[in-house]
Amino acid sequence: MSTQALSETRAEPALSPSSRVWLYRAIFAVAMLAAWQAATGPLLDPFWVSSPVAVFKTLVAWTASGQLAYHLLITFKETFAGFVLGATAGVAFALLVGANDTLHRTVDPFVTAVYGVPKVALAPLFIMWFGIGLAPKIVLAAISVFFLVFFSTLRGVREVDLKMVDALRTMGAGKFAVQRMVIFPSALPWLFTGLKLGLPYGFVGAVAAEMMASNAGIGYLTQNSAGQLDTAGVFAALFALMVVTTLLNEALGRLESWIFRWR
Amino acid sequence: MSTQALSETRAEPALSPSSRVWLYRAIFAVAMLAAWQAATGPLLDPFWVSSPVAVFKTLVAWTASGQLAYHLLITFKETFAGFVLGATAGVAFALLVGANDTLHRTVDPFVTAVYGVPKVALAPLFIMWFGIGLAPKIVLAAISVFFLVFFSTLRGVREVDLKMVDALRTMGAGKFAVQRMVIFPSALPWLFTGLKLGLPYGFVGAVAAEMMASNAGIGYLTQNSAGQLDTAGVFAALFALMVVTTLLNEALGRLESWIFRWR
Amino acid sequence: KDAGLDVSLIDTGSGTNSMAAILGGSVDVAGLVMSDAILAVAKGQKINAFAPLMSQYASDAVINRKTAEKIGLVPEMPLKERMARMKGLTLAISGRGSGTDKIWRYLLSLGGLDPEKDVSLTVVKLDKMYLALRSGQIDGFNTTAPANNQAVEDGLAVWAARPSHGEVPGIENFLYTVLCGRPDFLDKNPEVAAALVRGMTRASELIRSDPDAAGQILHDRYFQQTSTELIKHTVSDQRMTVSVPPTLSEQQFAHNMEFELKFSEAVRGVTYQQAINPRWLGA
Amino acid sequence: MRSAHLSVVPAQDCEAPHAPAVELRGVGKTFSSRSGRVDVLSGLDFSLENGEFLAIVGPSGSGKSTVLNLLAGLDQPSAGSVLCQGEPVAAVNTGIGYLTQHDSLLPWRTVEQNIAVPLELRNFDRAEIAARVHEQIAQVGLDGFERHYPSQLSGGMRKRAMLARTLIYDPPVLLMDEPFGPLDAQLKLVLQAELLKLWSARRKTVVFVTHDIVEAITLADRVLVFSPRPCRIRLDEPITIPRPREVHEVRFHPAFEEHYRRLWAALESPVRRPS
Amino acid sequence: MRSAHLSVVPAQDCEAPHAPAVELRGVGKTFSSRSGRVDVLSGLDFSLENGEFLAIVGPSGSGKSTVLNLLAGLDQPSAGSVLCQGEPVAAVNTGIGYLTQHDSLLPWRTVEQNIAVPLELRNFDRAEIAARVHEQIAQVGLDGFERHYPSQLSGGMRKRAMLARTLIYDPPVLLMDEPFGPLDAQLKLVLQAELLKLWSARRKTVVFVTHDIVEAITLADRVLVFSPRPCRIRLDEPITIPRPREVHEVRFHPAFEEHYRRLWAALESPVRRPS
Ligand SMILES: Nc1ncnc2c1ncn2[C@@H]1O[C@H](COP(=O)(O)OP(=O)(O)OP(=O)(O)O)[C@@H](O)[C@H]1O
Ligand SMILES: Nc1ncnc2c1ncn2[C@@H]1O[C@H](COP(=O)(O)OP(=O)(O)OP(=O)(O)O)[C@@H](O)[C@H]1O
Ligand SMILES: [Mg+2]
Ligand SMILES: [Mg+2]
Repeated sequence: MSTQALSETRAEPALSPSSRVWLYRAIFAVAMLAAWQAATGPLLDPFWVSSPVAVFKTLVAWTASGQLAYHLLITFKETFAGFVLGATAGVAFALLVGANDTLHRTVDPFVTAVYGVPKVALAPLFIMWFGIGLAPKIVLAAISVFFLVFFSTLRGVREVDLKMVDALRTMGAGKFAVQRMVIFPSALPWLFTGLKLGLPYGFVGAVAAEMMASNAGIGYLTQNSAGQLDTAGVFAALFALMVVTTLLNEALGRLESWIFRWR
Repeated sequence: MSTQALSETRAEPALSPSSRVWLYRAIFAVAMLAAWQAATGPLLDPFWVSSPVAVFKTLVAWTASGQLAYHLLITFKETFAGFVLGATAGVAFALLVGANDTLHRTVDPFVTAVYGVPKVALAPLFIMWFGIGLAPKIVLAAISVFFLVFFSTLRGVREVDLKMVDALRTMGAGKFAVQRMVIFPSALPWLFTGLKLGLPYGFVGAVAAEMMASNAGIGYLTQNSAGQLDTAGVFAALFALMVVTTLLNEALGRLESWIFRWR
Repeated sequence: KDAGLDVSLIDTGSGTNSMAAILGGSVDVAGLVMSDAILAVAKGQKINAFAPLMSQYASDAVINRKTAEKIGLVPEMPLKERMARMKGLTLAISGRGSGTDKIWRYLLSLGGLDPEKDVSLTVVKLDKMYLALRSGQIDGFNTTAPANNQAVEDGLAVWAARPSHGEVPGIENFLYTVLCGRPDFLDKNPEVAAALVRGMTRASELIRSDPDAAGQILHDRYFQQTSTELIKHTVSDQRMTVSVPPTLSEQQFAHNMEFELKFSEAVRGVTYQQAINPRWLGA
Repeated sequence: MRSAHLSVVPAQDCEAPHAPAVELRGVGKTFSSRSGRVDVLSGLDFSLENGEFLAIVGPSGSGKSTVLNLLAGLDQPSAGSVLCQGEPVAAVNTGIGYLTQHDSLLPWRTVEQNIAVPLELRNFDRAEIAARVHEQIAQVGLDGFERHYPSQLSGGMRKRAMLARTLIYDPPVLLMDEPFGPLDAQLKLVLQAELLKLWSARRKTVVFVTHDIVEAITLADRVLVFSPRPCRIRLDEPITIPRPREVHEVRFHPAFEEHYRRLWAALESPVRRPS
Repeated sequence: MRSAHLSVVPAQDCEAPHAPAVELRGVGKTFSSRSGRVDVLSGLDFSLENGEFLAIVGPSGSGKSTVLNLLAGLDQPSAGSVLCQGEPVAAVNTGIGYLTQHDSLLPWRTVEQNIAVPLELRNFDRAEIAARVHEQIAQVGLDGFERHYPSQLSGGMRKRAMLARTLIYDPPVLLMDEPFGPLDAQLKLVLQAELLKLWSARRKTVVFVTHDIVEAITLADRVLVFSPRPCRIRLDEPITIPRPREVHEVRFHPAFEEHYRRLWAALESPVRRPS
């Protein structure tokens, strides 16, 4: 009997854990939307919060007219370029700065200071230097990503297990080899945290830049709808953005678990 | 002779490492300011980038009139309240969500989605729900801090060494004891990364909210100066903000190394 | 804007951004508030206004309907009376020293109020003013159409002061918004400037003479989501602000300077020649 | 568990006096990984009476630690069942004390704080914790290092801290994975004597993994010899040396030679390949 | 280092033939921590000729690993000086192979990738790396586990992987900290034999820390017995058993008993306190 009890706990459940998670997610999403729809009208003024139905209609209309894909693609391109730039720079700079304690401690407060500057306040400078085309969006996305990746990776570099570094060094590894074989792999979980924190902020950066000055992109779309007090439009644009961000972050997660298959 | 060579390397250098770092920092700061001052005029139009001298003059004037302290204190209070709220919620929620794998995987994409929404686009909702007083600034600061702390801490919770968890569980530890004795301490470096990433963003959030609608605070000050095309004023306000952010992050760093004295 | 020009319209959130875009060279021409242009000139920037957009201070003040009832304000009262009743209200400006700030101060002082003590002027971004009023966070605001027209049309607010209708003494015949460009761009591309001025003139005439048609065009091209009625009303309501025929006279400029100097000494010394290039108006 | 601590009467944990303390029935364990499947255990059967001292020896990588993990409920068998006090081990087994082979001290706690963990979990009051921790630290010879963090200890000292942490809460069943491996011969004898004393006073059930055949004979009632993977029991040797035993003397007992020879032969049997 | 690998002539590393391979002069080491200062070494002197095989035994926590860390240049003495081939060890000593007491495999590399690290660092070509890694893995008996990650190995298997990684690049000086501790008796003998074969073919200088006195006598030319903290050398015992030795037979050599007794006595001397 007890044998049976045990084998039962080992038996495959009706749903695999992964599809169970998807089920829960779906339930959660539907519940949220239903609650929103129900609250719209009696509790909440649709002028402020629109309603799922209205948002859905707008999405359908935009999809049909091709607007959505057009604007989304533009924002995606800007963010992607910014993300690649910012993440690469962040990792490289973190590895560089993390390699030396004095350098690290010297540079750290300055980077923190720059990180803490609200980029909105520098909008005029951005526009003057980078114009109003794609450049300022890419730059803002890159900057947003850079700092998050930089600080996370730097922390990872500083958290490395010195015993492994010592082991490699006695085997004759130079600085560069230690970086490649020990520091980088051991900072990877931190790096990925930085990437996952950075990617959505990259989008936020690009969208914020679009809101500042542009004639295309999700930021333009929200700003445009907001200007016409079309809340459904604002939410539809944001919803599309959310979907893209989440999917991309999910993809990052997949990449990560493939890299961390040794666990 | 060789003994001497060795003892030389062990001898205290003329400057202690810490004061050396401060020296480097000072050199770096002075070099940056000098470069900026030198470039202003011949290379860069002071209308856009002002100049260290002009910024300094503005700072002196504001300090003398008490304006600077007044506005800074307001922004500081908003951010501090937001930081405490956001960080507490972030840590608590991360511990909660991290305790269960299914919960974690269910909730993760939704949190990511919300995280990726540009908060500027939600300004109308903020205004409606939280008004234009202190509340929206605190809320925006709290939200900015929350996500960074949440994701970092969550990652830390997931990275915990399961061997330690198992050891505690065989000793009879319940879920809560495991959280307190193993998971929380081992997630601390991640938590601190979240705090250090979050604090400056808390300021950014508060300042952005101040720029939207306010009568006081650093955001108001920058917005005001910008409206009068007074770049020196904008930079002076940002500079004051940078100093505060950096000092607070330095304080966080001190706190952290005190906590991590076991290393 | 129908004069056969291929222009791309770019939405930049604020005056500072537009100015940055012009001076950084990424935009050739932008509509700016004259007072910003004057301030930039005073700070040594090279920027010229070459065509008027609105020649009335087109920043009309509205206040919440309920507040108006409470303080007994009705649009039919004389302006001074209306202003005098505003005591204790929370009013939105877009920034200290901005156009909305100045006009509030000017209006309130007409009513004998001290803007620093008798009301609370709070900074709200221009595009958030309508929302702040609607959610009850402020009692009134002051901005260019259509946000204020919308508030009135929606029954949320009533007019408190209408400089655009010329009812405010001292700022009639005033350069409010103008088309600006860098002098070197204007010199190199005179035909573009001329074409823009021609288009402007035609559009202004259309707005003045047939606001409904102009409103329809605006709606179809740029504001599909907003109701046609609102736009038509707004256009016709604001039609007196456009400049027909377009002028950038020295007298108007002097008016501007006089108004600006009430608030800031920084702009003293800016001359007509520095700020304005009326070359194309005659063409 | 609390009761286990409070009653100091020997053999107090025989609530089900006729069920074996620990029993494995046809246990199999297979690890699957990218590089293929590894059959570690297959059809393993053995049982252990309450109060019995069992030693397990076997080649490196044969599955000794895996068996202890199964008993501790930290892993589940792929086949068969694991029982503890007649109950199947489904979740983590909190009725045991497990001294793992790998280091599992909490690096952010000092030696004394680490050793206090099980008592804190049982809500002992501060004074009693302090007293018992002090005593236990002295027993494993770590006095003077109470305030050191694990990273400031030598390998053997860390093992001793783990030993103290396992013994301090007096669990009825002890699983010990090479506890005295990184200790010097002298200290090993001292701690072996300590363990025997504790065991005979409290009649604990002990499963003791070691590579030291002498140690196995010295301590155990019975020694199992595991074969290389997939692991089966190659020899189940009851140790006939009478108790109480004196750790220094056991190796001079007449029966010792014979036990030693048989265990060694069982370990050696199919000549190992390396070189 | 490269040359160390290429030349297989014995005793090839005597560039300074009359300087001892390793020398400690009046070495002291004190760790300071919040909980006070710990004097680990004080006035330690010993030296080692090229090609000599030295074993160190001593109580747990006496400073054996500390001495190896000093020799490896991973730590600096508080007093005195450490010389290697006549040169003071100022930075990390890359002329040695160090098998540490703690686990230092890279968890993100498989067994074969871990073992390949020193060869990759020396820019060997892929084919040669593969061949040598394969051979070395077989030598330590890890075949079949090439693609396993360290977390999928048993404790003894991890030690063997570390051993393979240390031996594969053939460093002239070997520092080994309890390399065979977590291995079964049988495998220990096999690997001891392996080590002796390698040592006599290549005449390496070896410093070998162990708790197993038999192992020390079996392998070493000389055995140092450390005293408890602060560590001094209590006995410096040259082992007179002639070479070549057969690991199975050493314990039956007539001189063995005497060595064993003396080492044991030295270890034991002032009776240890615990209980
Ligand atoms: N997670 C895992 N994935 C794959 N194989 C594993 C895993 N854990 C253990 N093994 C394999 O199980 C076998 C037995 O491991 P175990 O730790 O039980 O050995 P052991 O008898 O304790 O050896 P040692 O004396 O060296 O500690 C080993 O061959 C090991 O490779
Ligand atoms: N970082 C440190 N801070 C304080 N004390 C330390 C530190 N590292 C080592 N020690 C102390 O140094 C002493 C010697 O440690 P070492 O690791 O050399 O011992 P060992 O002889 O190798 O012992 P074992 O046989 O147990 O491995 C120990 O008492 C230890 O507490
Ligand atoms: Mg094991
Ligand atoms: Mg040691």
